[in-house]
Amino acid sequence: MHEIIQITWGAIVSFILAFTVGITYMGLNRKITARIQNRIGPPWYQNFIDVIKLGSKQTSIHHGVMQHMGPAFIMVTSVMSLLIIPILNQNRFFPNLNFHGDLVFLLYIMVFGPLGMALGAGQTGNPNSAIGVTRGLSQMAGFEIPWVMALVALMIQYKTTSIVDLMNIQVETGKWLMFSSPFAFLAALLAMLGMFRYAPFDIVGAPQELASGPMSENGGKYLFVMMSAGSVFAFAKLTLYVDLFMGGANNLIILVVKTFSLYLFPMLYGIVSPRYRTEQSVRYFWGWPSLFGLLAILHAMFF
Amino acid sequence: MIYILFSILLGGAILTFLANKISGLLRDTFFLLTMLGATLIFYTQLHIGGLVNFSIGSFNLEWGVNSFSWYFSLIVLGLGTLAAFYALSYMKGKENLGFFYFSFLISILSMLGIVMSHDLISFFIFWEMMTWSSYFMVIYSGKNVQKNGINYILFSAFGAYAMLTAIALVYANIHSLSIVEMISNYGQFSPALQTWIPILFLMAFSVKAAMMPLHVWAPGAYSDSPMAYTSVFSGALSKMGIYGMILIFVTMISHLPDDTWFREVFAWLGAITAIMGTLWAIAQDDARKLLAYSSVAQLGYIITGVAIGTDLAMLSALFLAALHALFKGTLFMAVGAVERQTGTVKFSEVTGLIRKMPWTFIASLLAIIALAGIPPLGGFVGKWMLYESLINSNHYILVIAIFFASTSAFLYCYKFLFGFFLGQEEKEWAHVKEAPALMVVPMLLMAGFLVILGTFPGILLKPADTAMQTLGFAPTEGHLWSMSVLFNAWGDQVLLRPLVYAIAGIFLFFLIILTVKGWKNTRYVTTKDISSSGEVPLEHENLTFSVNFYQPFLRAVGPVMKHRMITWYREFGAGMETIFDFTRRIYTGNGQTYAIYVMVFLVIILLLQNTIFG
Amino acid sequence: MEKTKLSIISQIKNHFNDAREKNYPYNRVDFSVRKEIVPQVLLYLKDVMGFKHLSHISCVDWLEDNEFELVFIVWSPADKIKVFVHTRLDREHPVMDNLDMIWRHAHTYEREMREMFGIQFTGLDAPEEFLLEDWQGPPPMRRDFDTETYAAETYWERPGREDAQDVRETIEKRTGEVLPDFAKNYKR
Amino acid sequence: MINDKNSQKIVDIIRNYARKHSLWILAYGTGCGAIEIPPTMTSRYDAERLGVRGAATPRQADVLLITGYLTTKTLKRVIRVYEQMQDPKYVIGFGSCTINGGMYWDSYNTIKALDRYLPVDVYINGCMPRPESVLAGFAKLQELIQAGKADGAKKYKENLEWYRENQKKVIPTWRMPEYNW
Repeated sequence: MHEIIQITWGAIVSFILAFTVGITYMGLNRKITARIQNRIGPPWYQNFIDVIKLGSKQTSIHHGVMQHMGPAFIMVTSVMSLLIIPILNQNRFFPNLNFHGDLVFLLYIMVFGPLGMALGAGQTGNPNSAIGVTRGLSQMAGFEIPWVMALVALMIQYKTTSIVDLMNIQVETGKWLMFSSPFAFLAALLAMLGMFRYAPFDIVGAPQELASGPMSENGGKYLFVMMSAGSVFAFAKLTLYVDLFMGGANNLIILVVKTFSLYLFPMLYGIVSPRYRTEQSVRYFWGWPSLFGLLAILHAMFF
Repeated sequence: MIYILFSILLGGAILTFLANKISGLLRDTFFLLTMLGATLIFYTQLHIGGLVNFSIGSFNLEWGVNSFSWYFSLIVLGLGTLAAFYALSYMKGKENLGFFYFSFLISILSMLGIVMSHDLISFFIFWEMMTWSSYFMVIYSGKNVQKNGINYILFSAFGAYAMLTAIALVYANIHSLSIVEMISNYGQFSPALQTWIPILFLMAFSVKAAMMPLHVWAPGAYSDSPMAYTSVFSGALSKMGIYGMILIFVTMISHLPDDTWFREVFAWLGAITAIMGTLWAIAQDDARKLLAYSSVAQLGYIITGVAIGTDLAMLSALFLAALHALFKGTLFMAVGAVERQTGTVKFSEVTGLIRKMPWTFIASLLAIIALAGIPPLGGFVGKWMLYESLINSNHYILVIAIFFASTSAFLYCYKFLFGFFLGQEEKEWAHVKEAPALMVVPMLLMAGFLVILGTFPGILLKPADTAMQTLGFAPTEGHLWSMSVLFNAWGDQVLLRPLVYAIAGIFLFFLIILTVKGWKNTRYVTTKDISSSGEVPLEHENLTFSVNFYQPFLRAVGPVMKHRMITWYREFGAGMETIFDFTRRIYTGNGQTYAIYVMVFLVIILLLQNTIFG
Repeated sequence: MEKTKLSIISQIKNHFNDAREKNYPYNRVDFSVRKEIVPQVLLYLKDVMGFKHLSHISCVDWLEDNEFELVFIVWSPADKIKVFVHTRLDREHPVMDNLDMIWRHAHTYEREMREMFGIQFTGLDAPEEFLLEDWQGPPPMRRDFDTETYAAETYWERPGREDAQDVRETIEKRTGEVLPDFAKNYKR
Repeated sequence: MINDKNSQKIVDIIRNYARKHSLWILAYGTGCGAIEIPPTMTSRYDAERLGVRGAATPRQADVLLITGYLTTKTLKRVIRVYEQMQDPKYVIGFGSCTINGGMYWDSYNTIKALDRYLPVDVYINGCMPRPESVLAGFAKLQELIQAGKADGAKKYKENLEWYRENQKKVIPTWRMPEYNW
C-alpha cells in the first residue's frame, strides 16, 4: 500500500514537472522559431495560455466512443513512459516502475497511445485523419528501425535490457554512452527527428495538406488533453535520451539543461527544413540512420 | 481413454454426416455433442503419460499423451470447441453441411491424433487425414477453389512425400517405426542421414507452418475456406507444423555436431517469413487475405523462436503458438461475422460498422492489440520473451528483423480495424445488425482470455513449461512461474501486475476526466458532420479513405515486394511443362520411330558394353 | 503566317460556302457561320486543319438584335494560329448543338453558358448546377437582367449612417477650393 | 467552493485572460482579403506575438476570419464552418465587402451585410484593410473578450430563428445538419 501511494505520488509530481517543462519547451520552440524568422514571436509561456484556453472551451463534440477515448489512450503512453523512465539517477526523484527488460516494454507502450488515438481519429470519418494516421504509422515503421538498432546495440554492449542498469553503468564508469557507443547515439539522434515529428518529418499533422491530420476533428477538451499528453511525452522522450546516452542527471537543473540541449536538435533541424513526402521520410530512416545503427551493432559486437 | 476420445470423434463425425439426411437440428446436436464430449473427456479423463498400443499386421501402433502433446491438444480442442459453436451459426443456411461438419470433426480428430501418436505410421496417417480434411474445407466454398485447392494439395503432397521418404529411411535403418526409438537411435545414423532425416521432416512441417519458400498455398487456402473453419485452420492446424518442428529441433537437431547453421538458417527463414508476410498483409484489400498473410508472418516469429531453441525462446514460441490460435481465431471469426452480416470482406466496400457491430469490434480490437504485441494484453508477453531470448542468444540482426516485422504489423492491424469498423457510417450499411450471440460469444471469450493472459500469463506459461520439461529442457526459472511474474533472459523478475494496473489506472483516470469535464456540453455528432472545408457530404457520398491505404509505404518498400515466390513457382512449373512437352515428343505414334529407338538403344548398349558391364 | 492564314480562309470558304471571314492582324482569323454547320466547321478545323485545341467558348448578348452570339476559339499548336468561329442564335429560343463529343472540355463551357445565359445545348449530360448553386432568378449574364434591382430585392442593404456626407461637397467646404469635375470629361 | 462567487470571478479572469491571448484563427480566405493575412502573420507584422495563430480546422479554431465578399454559395460554407466551431467563438468581418457589400454592392449573388447572417464581433474597415488595421481589429477583439462583451455566439444561439430566416432567404435549398449545440 505504501509503495502504491509513493508511486502514485511520484507519478503526479513527475507529471506536473513534465507538463511544465514540456509545455515550456514547446513555447520556447515557438519563440526561437520566431526569432530565427526575424519576428518577435509569442512569449515563452504562450503554450500555457493555449492549453488553458483549450481547457476552458465550453463545448466539444465527438464522433463516437473511440474518439472520446482517444486522448485517454495517448495519455497512458505519456504517463506510463514517465513511470518507466527514471527521471534522475538512482531514482533520486521518485521511485518508478522500473524492471529488468523495461526498454522493450517502453518500445511497445510508446505505440499504445498513438494507435489508440489513431482509432479515435479513424472514427471521426474525416479522410484527413485517416491519411494522417497511415502516414504516421508508415513513418513509425521507418524511424523505429534505427531507434531499435541503437537500443539493441546498447543492450548487447552492456548485456542488459534495463534503463536503470544502463544509467548505473554510466555513473560507475563516469563515461557517457554517447561517447562509448557513438554510432548508437547517432542513430538514435536521427531517429529522434522522426519521433518529434518536426519538419521535415511533420507529414502527419501537415496543416497545409491534411488540416492537422489525426487531430483535425478534435477540439476543446480533447485537444487539451492531447496537447498536454504531447508535451509530457516530449519531455519523457528527452529524459529517456538523457538517461541512455548522456549519463542521466543528478538534479533537476542538470536534467533541464541536458534535455533542452537535446531538444534544440530536432527543433533547429526543423526550422530550416521543408517537408518530406511519406516515402522519402520512410526511406530516409532506412538510409544513413539505419547504417549508423548497423555500425553501432557491429561496434557493440566486436569492441 | 484415447480410444474413447478418438472413437467419439470418429463416430460423431459419421453420425453427424448421416444425421444431415434426417434433420438439421439432429445434425447440429450431434456435432456439438461430439465436440463437447471430446473436450470433456480430454480434460477430465485423459492422464498425462498414459500409453496405449496395439498392432496392425507387423506394425506396432502406439498412442499416448504427454505434457507436450497435451499443450497442443489444448490449443486444438479449445479453439475447436469455440469454433464449433461459431460454426453452428455461421454455416446456417449453407449447402452440404453434413460434409462440412464431418470434415471439421475429422480434422480435429486428426490433429489430436498427430499430437498423440507415438509411432511414425499413425503419425503419417493422421497427417494425411488432416491434409485431406482441410483440403475438403478449402474446396468447400469460395471463388478461386481450383487454384487455391491445387496449390494447397500440391504443397501438402510435396511435404507428405518428404515425410514418407524420411519415414522409409528411418525404417530401413532401425526396423522400427516408434518415434521414441527413432530418437534414441538417432545418434547411430550415418552423418548424411543425420542431416537428411531432419531436413525431410522439416520440409513436411514447414509446409503446414507456411514457412517462407513453402508458404505459397497459405493465403489462398486460408481465405477460401469458410471462416468458421479458417480460425481452426490458421489457429490450430498450422500449429501442427510447429509441433513437428519443435520435436525435430529438440530431439534431432540439437544432437547434430554443427547445429548452429541449421538453427541460423531456420531462424532467418522465420524472420524473412515474418517480414514478407507482414509486407504482403499490408498490401491486401481483402480482409481474409490480410489475415492469411498475417498468419504466415506470425508463424514466422514462432519458427524463429523454435529455431533459436534456448529455454526462453522455446517458451515464447509455445506461448505465441497458443496466443496466435487465440487472436487469429478471434480475428477470422470477426471477419466471418462481418462477411455474414454485410456480404463482403473488402475494406474498400464496407465502412463504419462500429456502432452496428460493437461486440465484434471489441473482440477484434482486443485481438488486434494482442497481435500487435502491445501491453497490457497477452501478445506483449510473448513478444517480450522472444526479444529477450534473441538478445541473450546473440542474434542481434535477427532482433532488428523481427522488430521491423512487428512494427510494420501495426500498419495492417490498423487497416483491419479501420477498414471494417471505423470511418464514415454509410447509409448502405445502415441495416447491418450485430452478429448472432452464438458467433459473438466465442469471439468475446477468446478476447477476454487474451486480456487475462496479459496480466496472468502463467496460466499458459505453466503448462508450456511442463511441456518443455517433457522435451528435456531443464526446468528454467520455470518452477518459479507464478501467475503474473515473468523472468527475463538474465533471470530477473518482472512483475506484470503493477504495469497492468498502472495502465488501467491512468487510462480510467483520464477517461473519467474527459467524460466528466463539460459533460453537458459534449455532444455526439454523426460522421457526416466533419470539417471538410464547410462542405456537407451527402448521404451517398462516402469520404472514407480506404483505397490505396498504405501506398506511400508500399512505394518505399516496393523493391522488396517486386519478387513473388508464386511467380517463381509458376515459372518453375512452366519450365517443367516445357521439358515434359519435349519429352512427350518421343512418342511420335509411328511404329517405325519406335523401332529406331530400340535399334539405337541396342547399339548404345553394345557400344558401351565394356564400359558399363565390364 | 499570312500565307497560312490565307490558305486557311480559302480552304474553309471552299468547304463551307456561306462562311464569312475576317482577317485580323497577327495570328487571328474570324469566321461567321450559320449555327447548323458550326459542328462541321469545328470538326473540319480539328481533324483536317490541325486546330486541336478548343481555347474557349464565349457568348455575347446582342440585346438590340435580339440574338446571342457564340464564339468558339480554337488554336492550332502547329501553325500558332487561332480561329474564332462566330455564330448567332435566336434570343428567344437559344438552342445549340452540344460539342462535347468533339472536345470533352467543351462540356464545362457549355454548362457555364447554360447557367449564365440560358442557352440550351441539346444533349448536354449534366443535370446538376455548375456555378450558381440554388439560383432561382433569370440567367444573370443576360443584359436584360437588372442586377442592381435584383440585389436590392434579395440582399439586405445597410442603410448607411445618418450623418453620411457627400465627399465632394465636404472636401470643398473644408478646403475652400473647387474640385475639378473629372466625370464631366468622361463619355460613356 | 467552486460555486463561490469570488472563486468564480478568479476563474473567469483566468479564462478570459487565456481566451484573450490565445486566438486561433480560421482564416476563411474569400475575396482579396486573404492576401493580407500572410503579411499579418509573418515577420513584418507578426501577429503571433499577440497570441494569434492559424488553426487548421474549425474544430480547433476560436476566431472565424472572413476576409472579403461572400457569395451566397460561400456563405453556405461559412455558416457550416461557423456552426462547427466550438464555444466560445468569435467572428471578424474583414474589409468593407462584409460591412456593406463594398464594390460588390450591386452584385447578383453577393451578400451585403455579414451580420445579418452571422454574429460579427468585430468589423475591420477598409478595402482592403492594411495589416495594421487587422492588428487593431485583433486588439479590439481582445479588448472585448477581456471585458466579456464578445458574446456573438451567445447572441447567435438566442436569436437563432432570426438568423436562420435571413440565411434561408438567400440559401433556398437548405440542406444542412441542424444547429444543436
